[in-house]
Parts: sequence; structure tokens; C-alpha cells
Amino acid sequence: MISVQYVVALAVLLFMIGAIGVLVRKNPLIMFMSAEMMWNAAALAFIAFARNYHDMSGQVMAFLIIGTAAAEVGIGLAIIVAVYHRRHRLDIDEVSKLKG
Amino acid sequence: MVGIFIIGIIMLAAAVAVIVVRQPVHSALALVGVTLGLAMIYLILQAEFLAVAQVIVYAGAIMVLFLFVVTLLTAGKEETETKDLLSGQRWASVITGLVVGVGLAVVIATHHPTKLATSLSSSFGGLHPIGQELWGPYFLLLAGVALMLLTGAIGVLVLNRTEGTKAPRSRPLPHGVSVSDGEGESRP
Amino acid sequence: MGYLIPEVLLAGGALLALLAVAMLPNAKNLGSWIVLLAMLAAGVDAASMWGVTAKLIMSDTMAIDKYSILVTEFVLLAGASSLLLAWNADRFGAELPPLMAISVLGMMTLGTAANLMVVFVGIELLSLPLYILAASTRTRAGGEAALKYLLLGAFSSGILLFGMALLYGATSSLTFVVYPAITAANTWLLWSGLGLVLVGIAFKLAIVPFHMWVPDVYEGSPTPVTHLMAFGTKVGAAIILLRLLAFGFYGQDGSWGTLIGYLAVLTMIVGNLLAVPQLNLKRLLGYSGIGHAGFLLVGIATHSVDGANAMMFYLLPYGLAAMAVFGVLRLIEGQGDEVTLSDLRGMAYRRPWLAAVLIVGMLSFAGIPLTGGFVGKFFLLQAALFASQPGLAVGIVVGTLVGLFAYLRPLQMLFQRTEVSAKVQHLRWSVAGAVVLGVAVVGTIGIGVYPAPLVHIVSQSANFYWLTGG
Amino acid sequence: MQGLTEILLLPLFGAVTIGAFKSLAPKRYAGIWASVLLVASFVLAVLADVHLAELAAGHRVISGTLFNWATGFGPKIAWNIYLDPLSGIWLLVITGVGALIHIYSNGYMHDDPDRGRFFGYLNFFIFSMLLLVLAGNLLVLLIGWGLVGLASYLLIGFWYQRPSAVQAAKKAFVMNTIGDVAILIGLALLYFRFHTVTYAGLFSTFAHATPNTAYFEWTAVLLFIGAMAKSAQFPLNGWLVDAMEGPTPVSALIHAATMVTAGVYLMARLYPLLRLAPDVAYAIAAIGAFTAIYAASSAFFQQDIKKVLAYSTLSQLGYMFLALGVGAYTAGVFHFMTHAFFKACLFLAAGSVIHALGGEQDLNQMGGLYKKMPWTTASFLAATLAISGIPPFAGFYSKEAILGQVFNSGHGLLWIVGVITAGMTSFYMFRLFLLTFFGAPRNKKLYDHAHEAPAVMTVPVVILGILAVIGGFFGSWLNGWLAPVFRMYPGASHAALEAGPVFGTVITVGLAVLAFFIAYWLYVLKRTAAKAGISTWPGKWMLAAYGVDTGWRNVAILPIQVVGTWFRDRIDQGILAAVVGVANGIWLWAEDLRPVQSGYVRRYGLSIMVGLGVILAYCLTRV
Repeated sequence: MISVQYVVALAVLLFMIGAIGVLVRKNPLIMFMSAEMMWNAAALAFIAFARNYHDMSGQVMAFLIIGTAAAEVGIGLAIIVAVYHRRHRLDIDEVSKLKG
Repeated sequence: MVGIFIIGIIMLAAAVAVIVVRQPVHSALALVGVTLGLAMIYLILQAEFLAVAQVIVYAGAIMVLFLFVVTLLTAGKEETETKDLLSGQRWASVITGLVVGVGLAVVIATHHPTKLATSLSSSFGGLHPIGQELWGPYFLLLAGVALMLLTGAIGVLVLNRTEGTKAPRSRPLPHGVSVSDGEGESRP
Repeated sequence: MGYLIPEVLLAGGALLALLAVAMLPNAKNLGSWIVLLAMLAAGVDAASMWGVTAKLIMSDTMAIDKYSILVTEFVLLAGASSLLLAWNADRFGAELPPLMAISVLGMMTLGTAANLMVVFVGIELLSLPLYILAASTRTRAGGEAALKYLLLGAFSSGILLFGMALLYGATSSLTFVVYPAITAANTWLLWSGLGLVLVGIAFKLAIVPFHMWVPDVYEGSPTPVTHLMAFGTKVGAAIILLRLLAFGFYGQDGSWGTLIGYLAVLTMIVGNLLAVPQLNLKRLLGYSGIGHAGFLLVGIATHSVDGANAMMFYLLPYGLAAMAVFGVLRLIEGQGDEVTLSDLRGMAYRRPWLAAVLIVGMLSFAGIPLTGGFVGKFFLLQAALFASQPGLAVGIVVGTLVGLFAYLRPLQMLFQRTEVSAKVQHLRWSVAGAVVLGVAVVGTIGIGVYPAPLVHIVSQSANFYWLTGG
Repeated sequence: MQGLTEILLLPLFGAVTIGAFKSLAPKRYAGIWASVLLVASFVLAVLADVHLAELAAGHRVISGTLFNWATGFGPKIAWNIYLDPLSGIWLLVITGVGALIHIYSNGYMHDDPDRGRFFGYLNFFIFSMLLLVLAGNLLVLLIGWGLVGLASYLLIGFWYQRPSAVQAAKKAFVMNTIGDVAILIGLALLYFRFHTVTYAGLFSTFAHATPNTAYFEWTAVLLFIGAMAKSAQFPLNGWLVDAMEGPTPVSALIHAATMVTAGVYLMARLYPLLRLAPDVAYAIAAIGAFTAIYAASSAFFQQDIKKVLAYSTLSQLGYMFLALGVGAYTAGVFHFMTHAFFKACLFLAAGSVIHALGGEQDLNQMGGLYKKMPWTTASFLAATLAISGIPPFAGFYSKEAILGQVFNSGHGLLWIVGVITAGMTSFYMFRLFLLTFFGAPRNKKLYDHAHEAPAVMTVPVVILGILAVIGGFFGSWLNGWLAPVFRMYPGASHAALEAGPVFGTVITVGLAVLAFFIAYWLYVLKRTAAKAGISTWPGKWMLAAYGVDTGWRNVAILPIQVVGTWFRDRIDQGILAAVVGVANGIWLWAEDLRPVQSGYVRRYGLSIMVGLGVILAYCLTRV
């Protein structure tokens, strides 16, 4: 029997790394990848709990996460490319004209 | 059990690599590693269908998209991150992230989930049961995801459509002169 | 399935509009007409269901009750008004109507959600089109707004998802309406999960300190899209927060009531305070939206039927005032995107009717009597005090007073006689804009003078706890 | 509801139609239409009061509900309409005096190109004021209260081309807003404690309440602050004098006869609350008395005909509050009524003078006008005698009723202040009267062009003059009329009119007459200029010229004058400065906070993360 705790702890660490990645990296692409890691961590936790409760809905949720992530990545990369075409720099801190 | 530990350690190393390596390409490759590791853990957790989906959708489609964009945007450039101008951002982020992570880890560690007496059916996580769920009670959610994917497709069209009168430019101009509407900021 | 006809109609409208736009690229407003008609049909159909008895459908993932029907009507109003504000404007792109329809569909889904999966899908359906729409004019500011919204949105969705996973782990179920029956045990897992979910929703609702994206994104996005964010997103996020807390966790208000109360007070004061020095009208409205989110939270924080009613009630006057102000903004901005306060100069004399609309909207935001905003704030205050939470009441009063400064400054500009700004001189009325403004003004003053009908409707619909018997 | 709805809605209808057809119909119709509507409203008001009188004494209340405002969650709140003898008096005065002033305005505003707007505002004001007095609960009252403030703001700034008018309108708005907020908080305190805002509901609760608790004191203080702002009681008095920037009929209607007495109405209406807060009641009396003497002293050296009248209004309002504070409710209402007559008459007559002199308001340019304007002079004289408290004119009775009761209730100090003020009133009013109408013309050119006002202006002035003469005889009738209102509540023994001691009357009247002679001697016999004494240290010239008066003046007037001026300059400015300061403080604070919104996505993300940490910590500690 696999203890769900270890898997969820793994998910927590992945989530944490992802969150830190969003905050420390300046490249929007890498920030976006880090956010994807957070989503993946959630999916992992869902699957772990689904395994624990013998309940399919957690797996369905993980599936929804994967599908949604695909759509989100499509849009997100399109936005990043569009912004890049205007600036030619992949530095999120330069995208800070709106403020105050 | 041991498998999860090993895969987990490798996966975490890959995850750390995603956020520390300098080159976006390397990050993307490390993320591929993370998703593959996840797929293996899914397999161990008897989520076979999701493991397959993870490989196909994440490691396949999504990561290829990422890699493509990364290479498109940073081709021929040494993408080095300049000094972080936001004072204390790194420290604060790492510390808050660690605090939250440790907090959640403590929560998990102290939680003792109820263990079900019944044994898991052998078909759990297979194609059949998840298909039953997705096309049964959760059909509308599946439709919602389909709509989102459609939205994504529209989004790519809308966002990177070239303006009618202006010729598309395949390559950035040296001084970053505006591409579409003359609002671009000139950067040396 | 019959209960989901409004959703189906709207989704069908979106697909049809998309097809029409692709097939007949030269037919002006065709997509807008299709989506508008679909919205009207959905609204009529939803209204015809008013007598429904509350029930769970789709294996307990969705709840159909008067609450969900009322939310459907609210978000359809938001969607239709946004659509009308974008009428005839080519620069937003032909894909705007279907994208708006999909976003509104997400908000409607949130209204019916009884399950965390539905919450997630609803929030993403709501957000994804908005990411695109924010950048749809392909301006520099639009791109920046979209990028900020996207990155922070993905970040907060990650938090939301992880919270949901923890809740799932703590309760073994994703159907949150049955939580009261399961969660006798107050475990850390449950509460940390709830905390993460709260953060995710608070981000969408623009609660301090998760609000920072709002002014930037509002400022950069095209005005009709900003309006949809201000009205629709707020409705969606607020009602799902209320449903989640008041259905799933109604027994444990001691734990979340105070927290929401603190957030409410903080949000009301910070939002209104930061609105004071703004010069860009849209940015000012962004901060104002933050402040109003704080007011909405008060209704949830009181954790009473009165409070739920008051929050539900508040959404409509807020949305109507937003319609008035964004409508005027849309007319003034013409082909540009930025409207500063000085662009309002002399409007009271040059465009008295338009100025009157703006005044009505702003006064309603500020909560001046005889406008809907006053009535809404009054009920919130009443709910706070009847629930013996004077701190919230003080927060409302302070927030309102600070807000006065913010809202009266633009009005002061209207009466500047010295010169009339070029934008005011050259603005052109549009029929669609006039419709929005007319509805907004009549609604705002109507609710302010005679709120009894809306009170009646709301008191029937935000009548929670129908599941507590089971 | 005996036509109450119609009374209320006719002026609103007028305002709406005038507003809608302003540019279509010829301009003179606006005034006629507004006046006709108001006269109709007045007739209906009389009928309603007659109906009220026919009811049994204990049941003189007509109440009804226009519509339910909100039922569903929380207590039921409705637009209640409520007419009892107290609001009946106000109803009559508002519509009656209002109608006269409307008619008068047809002449006064004859040449103004914007008079459509003027009459629209005026009708809107009447509607708001009627809403205020006909309200059956405090919420509707507050709405009317806010709307009269708005109307007042619009009318003070009516001539928006004048920067001073705009400034005055702003000042009035700010000070009134202070009051509105206070009243709102007071209302909230009442509502959230007793879950009702109707008079009937509140009073029945008050009947069983324990007096003198902090709750009632605070509520009464807050409501009184609202009343102070609206009725320009010290220290919130600054706006009223500046409000004279508005057209003169506006000053007569809003800033003398009706709106500024809204505070009196509120306090009289809420007398059961004052009974529960005796300390506040005493404070009201003291502030009223102080305002009376302070304003009277301020009026002494004014150069502007309207400003003298403005200060006198302040002073008379002070009397009314003095009466309410000592529990002489009927006397206070009585004085309100007579004051409405004579002060409206004074303002309208002053308006005729200003009109005749082509807009000149400076006393130094007037004089000798009685030959040219006999009707106006006669009316002004009647009203002056009335305000000075010379028997048998109206003001004598009402002022005697107040002072008598102040004396009877044992407030010796307040009584002395009141008596002295009566003498001062007589002095400055006769100074005004004599400077305007008697003596040699000071500006020959203006004098030559002066003429009696047209009949449309003179007739209302004369009617009001007659009322100022006979108004005092209504006292005993009023006593009986108001008895059911104020006897509803046990312990209101002093509510009815009472006679004071004879020596009090003798002193008061004696002082008034003496003041008249002084004024006559100064301004007619000695032909002192109006501006005498203002350029130098005030009183220097008096010291040299009239040794007898010097001591008295030095002891009594000068300190008050000095203090009064000081207060007028400092406190007034101080309040404005405080409001501006708070605004600026908020602004600066907000400006300081702006950099937090740095524009960097990663900062925003960090903010989310920190918030998450805090919420997580909170959630974990709550388990």
C-alpha cells in the first residue's frame, strides 16, 4: 500500500518550487512553465487522493486540469509572442508601464 | 514505494532545474523531465489513462509548443538574465515560498487519511472507468474543456494575426522599431 | 438537462457566431447579433425557470435554484452590455462576440456550481477569453495587460487548484454542497485547502492583497472588455465565494467569517483610498472595483441570510453603475483607449445628458441616496449591524467616505467651464451606447427610489441553507 | 391621504416640466407656471390642515404610505407620509410663504435670462422641503434633508458666473455635508438599535426608555449636529452669511423662512429624544443663546443690507433653539412662524430696494428711500418692529413666550443673554431701517433712479408685512393646535406657551425701545455714516463721541464682538481647513501608497504569495 502522504508531500514540494519559480524568474516563458508546474502539482495531489479514496472524480479533475492547461498554454504563448514582437526582450520587469 | 522516492527525487531535481538554469531551452527540457516523472508516478498510482494523457498532452503537445516558442523567440541569442532590479524580490520570494511550502508539508505530514477497507478494483484508473465518468456525469465539463481549447485556438489567431495593410515581419528589427502600430519602444 | 438550456443556448450562439464570422467576414455585426440574440434567448429561458424548486443535477455537480437563475440574469446583463459597448467597433476584432459569450458562459457556470470541478472549469472558461480579449486591440498597453493577467491568473489558478486538491483530500469529495454532512472534523488539511481556494477566488474578485493586477489590466484592456471584467467577473467570483462558504462551510463561520471580515475592511479602504489620486478614468474605475469587491465581501462576512441577500442585491446596482460609467467612457474615448480626468472637462455644458449619466453612475458608486448604490450599501450596513459586527459597519462607512473623494473628483471636472476637452467635443453618440446608458440610468435610479421588487426577488433567491435539512 | 401626495408632487411636477420645456416655452411662463402650482399646493395644504383640525384632538394625524421601499430582508421600510399639527404648521408656512416668494420672484427675476432654471430649482426646493416635513420616518426626512441641501447649493450658486457665489455654494455644501453625515450616523444608531425609523415606532420605544444613557446622548448630539449645520448654529454658521450670494428671493425663502428652520423642525419633531438626553437639551439651549447674541453683535457693523439680515436670521434661529433646549417647544414653533413672516418680509423688501437701486446692496449708497418706496418702507417698518419685539407686533409675542419660559425654567443666565440680544436686535434692525429709508440720500444718482417695485413684488411684501403685524395674535390658537403633539409624551409640561414675569417683559421692551432711540439718534440725528467705526479699532469712535455708552459697549459688546470676529475668522476657516486638510491627508496617504502598485508582475505575485501565507497561517491557527 502506497502511503498517500508521501505523494502529496511530493506535490507540495513541486507546488512550492513552481510558486517560487514564478516569483524569481524574469523570463515570462519560465514563469509560465513554473505556473504549469503548480498545476501539475495539483493534478498529482488529486490523483494521489483519488487513489486513496478509490474515487474516480479526482482523476477526472486531473484530466480536466491537463485539458485546461493545454488551452491555457496555447493562449499564454500566443500572448507572450505577441508582446515579444513589440519589445524583443523576454524580461517581465520591462513590462511595467502600467502602474501607480 | 521505493520507485516513488526515486522518481520523486529526480523529478524535484528537474523542477529545481526549471527555475534555476539560465537558458529557457534548458528549463523547458527540465520541465519535460518533470512531466515524464509525473506520468510515471501516475502509473504507480494506478492512473493509467492519465499517465498516457500526461505523456501525450504535456510532454508531447504542451512541451513541444513551449520548446518551439522558446527557440523561436531566443534563437541565436544568449539569453542571460540581467541583474534583478527588484530589491529583495528573490529573497522574499524564496522565503515566503518556503514558509508556505513547509506549512503545507506540515499539514500533510500531520494528516492521516482514512484508509478504505475495500481493495481497489483492478480496472481503477483505466480507460473504461474514466471514460464512463467523462462521458457520463461529467460530460458538460468535458464540453467546457473542449470550449476552452477552441478558445485557445481563436486566441492564437486573434493575437498573432497580422494587420491587413502591413506586411508581416519574420524577424525583429535591430532597434526594435514597432511592428504593427508604431507604439513600440525603441531599445538599444 | 432541461435546466441547462440557457447555457446550451449561449454556447450554441458562440459557436454559430464563430462560424458566421469565419464564413462571412464582411457582414458587419453579424457575430454580435447572433450572440446578443442567444443571450436574450438564454435570459428569457432562465427567467421562465423562476418557479423551479432547488435541486442538484448532473450527479450533484450543479445546483439549479433561484440563486443560479438570478446570477444567470446578472451575467447575461453584463455580457449584453459589454457586447453593446463594442458594437460597430472593428478594432476589437470580429472574434470578440463569441469570446465574450464563452466568458459569460463561464460566469453562468459558476452560478450553478455545486462541485469544485465545475468551479474550476467555470473560472477558466471565464478567464481564458478575457486573456485574449485584453490584448485584442493589439496595443502596447493591451499586451501588457494581457500578459500580467495571464501570468498572475495562471499563478492564482495553480493556488486554487492545489487548494481544491487539499479539500478533496480532506473530504474525499469534490461536491462541496455535501461538505456540511462530511466535515465534522476540523482538520488542518481542510482549512489550509479552504485558505488556498479563498486566495484563488479572491484573486478573481480583486480582494486586497490579491488585487494588484486589477488596475493595470483594467487600464490596458479595451473598454468593453474592462466592463465585462468589472461587472461579470465580479458577479461570478462573488457568487461562487458566497455559495462555497455558505453552502459548504456554513457551520464553521467562526473560522472564515472573521477572516473574510478583515479582508473586506482592508479591501474597502485600500481600494477606495488608491482610487483617490488616479487621473486615468479607467484606472480609477479599477480601484473602485476593488473597493466594491470589499463591500461585497461584507455581505459574505456577516454570515447571515441578511448578509447574503445584501451582497446579492449589491451586485446589480454596482453593475448598473458600471454600465453607466463605462458606457460614457466608451463614448468619450472614441478610437483611443485612454481617458484621463481632464478629458471630461466641460462635459456638463457641452454634453449635458451624457454628463448626467456619468453623474448618476458615479453617485451610485459613491453611495449617494436615491441611487441604487446607496440602497445596496444600506443593506450591507444593516446586515453588518444586525449581525453585531460593528467593525464591518465602520469599514463600510470609512470606505464610503474615502470613496466620496474619489468619485466626486471626476464630477468636478465635468463642471469646468474654462475649456471643453477635445474628446468631449468630438464624441459621437451611438445607438448601442445609448441603450446601455438608458438601461443603466433607469435601473440605477429605479433601484434607488423603488428597490422593493429587486429586494423581493433577491430575498427569494439568496435564501440559502436549503441543503441543511439533508 | 387628503391630498398630501398632490401637495408633495405638484412642485416636483413643476420642476420637471420647467426643466423639460425650459427652452421651448417663453421664459415668463416658467415663473407663472411655478407660482400657479405652488398656490394650488398652498390651497391643498390649507384644506389638509382644515381636515386635520376636524379630527379629534388626540388623533390629529394623517399618515399614509406612498409605496413600500423595501420589504424582504430586514425591517420593512416604506415612504411614509405623516401630517400632524407640527408638520401642518411647517406645511402652511412653506407653501404659503413659498407661494408669495414665487410670485415676488416673477418681478425680481424679470430681467434674468436664466429664470426658467431659477424657477425649476425653486420648485424643486419646495418639493424637497415638503418631503422633509411630510416625512413619516427619519429616512424619508433625511432624503428631503439632503435634497434641500442640494437645492440650496444650486440656488446659492445660481449666478455661477460670480466666483464668490460658487465659493459660497461650496462652503454651504461642505458645512451641510458635515451635518448630513452626523444625522446619518444618528439615524443609523437609532435604526440599528430599534429596527425602525418611523416616528410612531421610535416614540413608542422612547416612552419606555431609560433617560440619560450614553446612547441617547450620542444620538441626540449627532442629530443636533445635523440640525446645527442646517440651521447655521454656532460654530457651523459660516455658510449662511455667504449664502446671501444667491438671488434675494432665495435668501428669503431658503435662508430665512424655511430651510434653515429645518433644524428647528427636526429638534421639535424629536423632542422625546431630547427628553431622554437632558444634557444635550441644555447644550442646545446654550448654543442657541450664544448664537443669538454672537450673531446680533456681528450684525452691528455690517455694510451689506442682506448681511445684516443674514446675521439677524442667525440670531433668531438661536432664539428658536434656545426655546427648544429649555423645553418650550410651542414657543419655538411660534417664533419660527412669526420669524418666517417678518424675515421673509424683510428680505423681500430688501430685495425690492436692491432691485430699485439696480443691484446695489451697500448701505453706504442708500438712504432716504421712504419717499420713493412708501409701500416697501411701511412693510419693512412693520417687520422691523416685529423682529425688534415691540408690542403688539408678531415678534413681541413669540419672543416673550420664549424668554418667559426660559426664565420660568430657571435658566437665569440664558435669559439674560436673550434679553440683551433682544435689545441688540432692535438696535441693528433700526440701524438698518434708518440707514436704508431715512436720512439724506447718500448716492444721488442711484436715488434718482429708484422707484417703487411693481405690484407683483409689492403685494407679497405687503401681505407679509401684514402678517408680521398680526402674526402674534395666533399664539393662543397655536397653543391649542400644537397641544396634542407635545402632550403625547409625559413630562412635556413646559411645552405649552407660558407667560413670563412682567418685569422681564418691561426690561425687554424697554431695551428694545432704548435701542431704537439710540439708533435713531445715531443714524438720523447725528447722520453717522454706515461705515463709521469699521475702519478703526471698533469702538474708538464711540468712546470719543458717547462717553455714556462706552462702558456698556466695552464690557458687553466689544469682547463679544472681538471674540465673535475671532471665531468667525478662525473657527469658520478652521472647519473648512479641517475638511480640506482631511481631504489632503487622504490624498497624500494615497499618493504614498501608489508606489506599492509598482507595475512589476513579480511584485504582484509576491503580494499574492504573502497574502496566501498570512491566510494559511490564520486558517491553521483557527483549528
